[in-house]
Amino acid sequence: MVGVANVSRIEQQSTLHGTEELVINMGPQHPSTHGVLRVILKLDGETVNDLDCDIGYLHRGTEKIGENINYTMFIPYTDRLDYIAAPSNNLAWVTAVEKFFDWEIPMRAQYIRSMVGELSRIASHLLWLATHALDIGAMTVFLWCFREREMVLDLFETAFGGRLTVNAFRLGGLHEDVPDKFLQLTQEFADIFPSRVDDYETLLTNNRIWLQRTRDVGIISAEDAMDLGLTGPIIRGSGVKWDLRRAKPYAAYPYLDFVVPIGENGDIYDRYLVRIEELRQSIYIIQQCLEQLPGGPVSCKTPRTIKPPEGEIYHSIENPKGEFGFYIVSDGTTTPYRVRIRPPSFINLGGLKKLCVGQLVADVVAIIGSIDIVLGECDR
Amino acid sequence: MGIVEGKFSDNFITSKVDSLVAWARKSALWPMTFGLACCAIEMMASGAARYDFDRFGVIFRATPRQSDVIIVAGTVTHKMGDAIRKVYDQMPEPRWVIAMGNCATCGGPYANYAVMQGVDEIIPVDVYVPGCPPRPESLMWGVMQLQKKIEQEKYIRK
Amino acid sequence: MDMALEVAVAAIKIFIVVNVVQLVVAYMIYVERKVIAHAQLRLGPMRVGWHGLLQPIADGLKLFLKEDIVPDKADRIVFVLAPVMVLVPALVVYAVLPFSATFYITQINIGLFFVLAISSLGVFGVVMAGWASNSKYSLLGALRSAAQMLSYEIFLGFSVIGPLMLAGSLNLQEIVHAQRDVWFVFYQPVAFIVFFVAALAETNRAPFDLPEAETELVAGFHTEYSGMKFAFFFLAEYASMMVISTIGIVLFFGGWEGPDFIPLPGFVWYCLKLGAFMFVFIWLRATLPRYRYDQLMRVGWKFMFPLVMLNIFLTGFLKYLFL
Amino acid sequence: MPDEVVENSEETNGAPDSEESAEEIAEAVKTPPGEDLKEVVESAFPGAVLEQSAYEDDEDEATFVLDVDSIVAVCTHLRDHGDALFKLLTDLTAAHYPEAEDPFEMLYHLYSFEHNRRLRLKVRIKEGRAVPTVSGVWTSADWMEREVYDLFGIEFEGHPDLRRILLPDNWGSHPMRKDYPLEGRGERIYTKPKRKEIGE
Repeated sequence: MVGVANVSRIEQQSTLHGTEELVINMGPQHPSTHGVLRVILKLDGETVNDLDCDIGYLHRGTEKIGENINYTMFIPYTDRLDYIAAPSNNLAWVTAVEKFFDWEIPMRAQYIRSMVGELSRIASHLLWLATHALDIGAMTVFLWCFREREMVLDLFETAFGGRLTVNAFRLGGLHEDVPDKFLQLTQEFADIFPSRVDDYETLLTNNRIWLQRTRDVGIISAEDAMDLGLTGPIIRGSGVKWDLRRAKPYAAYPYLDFVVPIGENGDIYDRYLVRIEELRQSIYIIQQCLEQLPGGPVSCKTPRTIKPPEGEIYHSIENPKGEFGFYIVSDGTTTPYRVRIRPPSFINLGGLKKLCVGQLVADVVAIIGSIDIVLGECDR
Repeated sequence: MGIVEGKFSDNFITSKVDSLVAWARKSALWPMTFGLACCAIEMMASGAARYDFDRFGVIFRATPRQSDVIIVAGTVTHKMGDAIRKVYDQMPEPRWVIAMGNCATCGGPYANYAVMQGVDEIIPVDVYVPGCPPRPESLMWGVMQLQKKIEQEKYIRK
Repeated sequence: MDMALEVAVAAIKIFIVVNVVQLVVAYMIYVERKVIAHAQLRLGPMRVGWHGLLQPIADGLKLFLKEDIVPDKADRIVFVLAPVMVLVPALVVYAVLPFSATFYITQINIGLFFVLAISSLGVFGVVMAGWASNSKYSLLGALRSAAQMLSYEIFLGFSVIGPLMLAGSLNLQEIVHAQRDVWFVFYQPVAFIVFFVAALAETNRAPFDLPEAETELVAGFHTEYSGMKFAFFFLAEYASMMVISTIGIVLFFGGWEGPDFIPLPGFVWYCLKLGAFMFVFIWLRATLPRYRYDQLMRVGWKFMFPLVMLNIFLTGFLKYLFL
Repeated sequence: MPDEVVENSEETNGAPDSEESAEEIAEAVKTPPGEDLKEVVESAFPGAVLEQSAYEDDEDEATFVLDVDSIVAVCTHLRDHGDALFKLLTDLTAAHYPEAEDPFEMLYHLYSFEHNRRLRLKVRIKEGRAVPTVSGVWTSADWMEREVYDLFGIEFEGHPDLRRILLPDNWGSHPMRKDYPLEGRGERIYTKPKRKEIGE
């Protein structure tokens, strides 16, 4: 066998004989680790005393691939990083590469990019809600969320032809204009979706069991969140009003109105509320995009070969999971010299230990769910 | 099953018994939830409301001991290979494997140092489902292909 | 001669009941899949037989034909014994359950006591399974299960005391007769609530399905079980669900007796009530999230226990005053 | 058709300051980006910033090259100083330039919530040289340094738990180095790839 599981820190310190602690291994095949995460827990009864993550089971060498193919060819690979919100990743890559050039991206393309970005945020948050609720045992929410997620995937299919990995954007704009039917269906979706969010909230927000399972569990303060590098809904759940769509606006976000929701306590429940509110805000943004959508071309004139000048840039966007960025070093050829993906899941997962120690086993599952990781982008 | 397996000649009764066994096995295919990457999301979608795998009697089980088929959904890295083999070994006979998606079939777009070029390097695969990722319909097609395959297998006949 | 005849009749009844129960339990699983599917906007089994009606048979046959694995490190004897230990008590209890005025296997004076005593034996099987599997998930599942079943056994036991005091008998048939006019659920609503919650916990159903919390403990105490042994656990779970439901019906909803103005046989009434009960079980599973272990215990000991004690005290007091 | 930035009643942390006067913008163009931050660093550690650059004078791409020994002190200073407050270590990574004198480049991307700006720190090191860990400054550096160790083979002094994170323990080599091939395992002798450029 070529690969072996890494020896975890907990297993290394195997002074377990004679103690009453139990080492339990969750994953890499485990229903609630959201993929192939392996978590090693040291338990005292049902309380977690120590925790170690073993990741890399999905390390696919995406960065290395990026350094061997050209800028356009890399777009489909970004789809497969955070595969739950693929268009968002495309957006991060194309905006990052476009930073090398002074192209003027047409407004229509920018609006469609924002709109599709928000749709992918909805898709991602829906999958998060589905699996998070399933982890805590609410089975029906899972299927309800998937119903709406299918609607979003249908929209992607109408516009770009793919369901999950859509390869939505191109350097300089879009591949081609979206069909009218896409706009029409998006309008229908935007009309229907808020009531569906109400449905989820009926099942969960005031559910006593849900409250007991999520309130005051997995608390993280704002200072700690910054120290641990947590981004996205987690840091907002801890009360830091920081959203890259506002702080460093990209695409059409400078022209769009939305509220950045924040939490107070930084527990699982606050992160839940933040994400639910983000669902509503996304719909609000989409509606604005549909109203304001200008006409015109969807792509600027780009050279046949994308050859950025020498230099290095870092650009990041607000992915559903957090700050998702690319650090690109160009050596003036068609192939990037260095591609670094700034993975929100990877860094957010680094905070898992801080969140989990002292909690119960059942909470670990809930906390992993509330961090909202996706292993494709965590391991890259 | 072991005592009677492959012991009888081909006749009316044994073929009927075989078809009954095949019917039971193909009607209750319980896959193990073994999501690795992107394809896992489509696998979940297959179990969800629109595609509803439960119609075929397919319900996802969490433990390998109680499952009949392992759907390898996603990229198999060298690091993961060991775990997959272990899980496969834990499954009771008869067991089947569906390689879902290009990565599990042949490595897909990831031709590099970390990725195993197809899950058939470590476990025998019955059905390959192409796509990156395959749509839930494709996965359903894969399951139905597997059902056809099970129908043709012989159990108590030689 | 009479003795032999009696034994023969009893044997036939046992045969019928055990087989029918197995079949009904198998179809209970089918119904559950269907109901949950419809709650989740799906169809559920459709392809195996008309609307998937043959699904339980296919499932059962497949499990029967599956390789039976005993893990290498497992304690072999205990491992094999555990599923039997779970299923047998669940079925033995049917000996005293009244299905109608005339159809029951036997009628003993300590019927309810017998039910409670035998059904609590099931927890031994669970603990054995968890221990013998030699797997940490199984062990944790079994520990949770044992703790949960034992503590909720107590509330279950206390909650039936209220109706017992009203009926004045442990004989299940007599309890049914005592409710000819008014169901005890109207006299004893608090006892019924406690009974119902305890019943959910006792049978490891949502929102108390911690022992087999799939997302935390893979499949709980039966993680390592495959094939027929796993089917035993599955059958036992649903069989004990039916037992608990029957007890609930007998104690609080007048058993097989229906209102006089609707002339239906007692057995039909029993089935209707059982169906309603089971539907609520399934409905809850489709709706509620899961409790955490410590919360479950807290709910039990800090809330249910005082409540049920208060109920017993009040019942006794009122009965002393008015009857 | 939107012509203007929508003004929100909501005060957002770190929103682009639209009231920045024209003079300030003109001033910013004159001085290279990150000049004020350089002053912040130099005030405590004179001569610490060896080089200063920025891609196309973009404020967010301000880059300082530091000496390897001063990195922890400078990072702590940048985190705590009132004009910097780089409380978020956005990213920590490395790059490999096999032909350069100092083949490895450590990269620290910092972000300040208060001032809504980014800063990139660079440290150039030789093969085999260990870098002091910044995991004491930002806890988030823990995993990212493990990743750099895993993929580049750069060691970190004082790191609490330096193990491979993505690849198996027995992997043996470091795949993100330029002399490591895309397929196969193990470093090879590095030759600059001769690519036929598309369109040439």
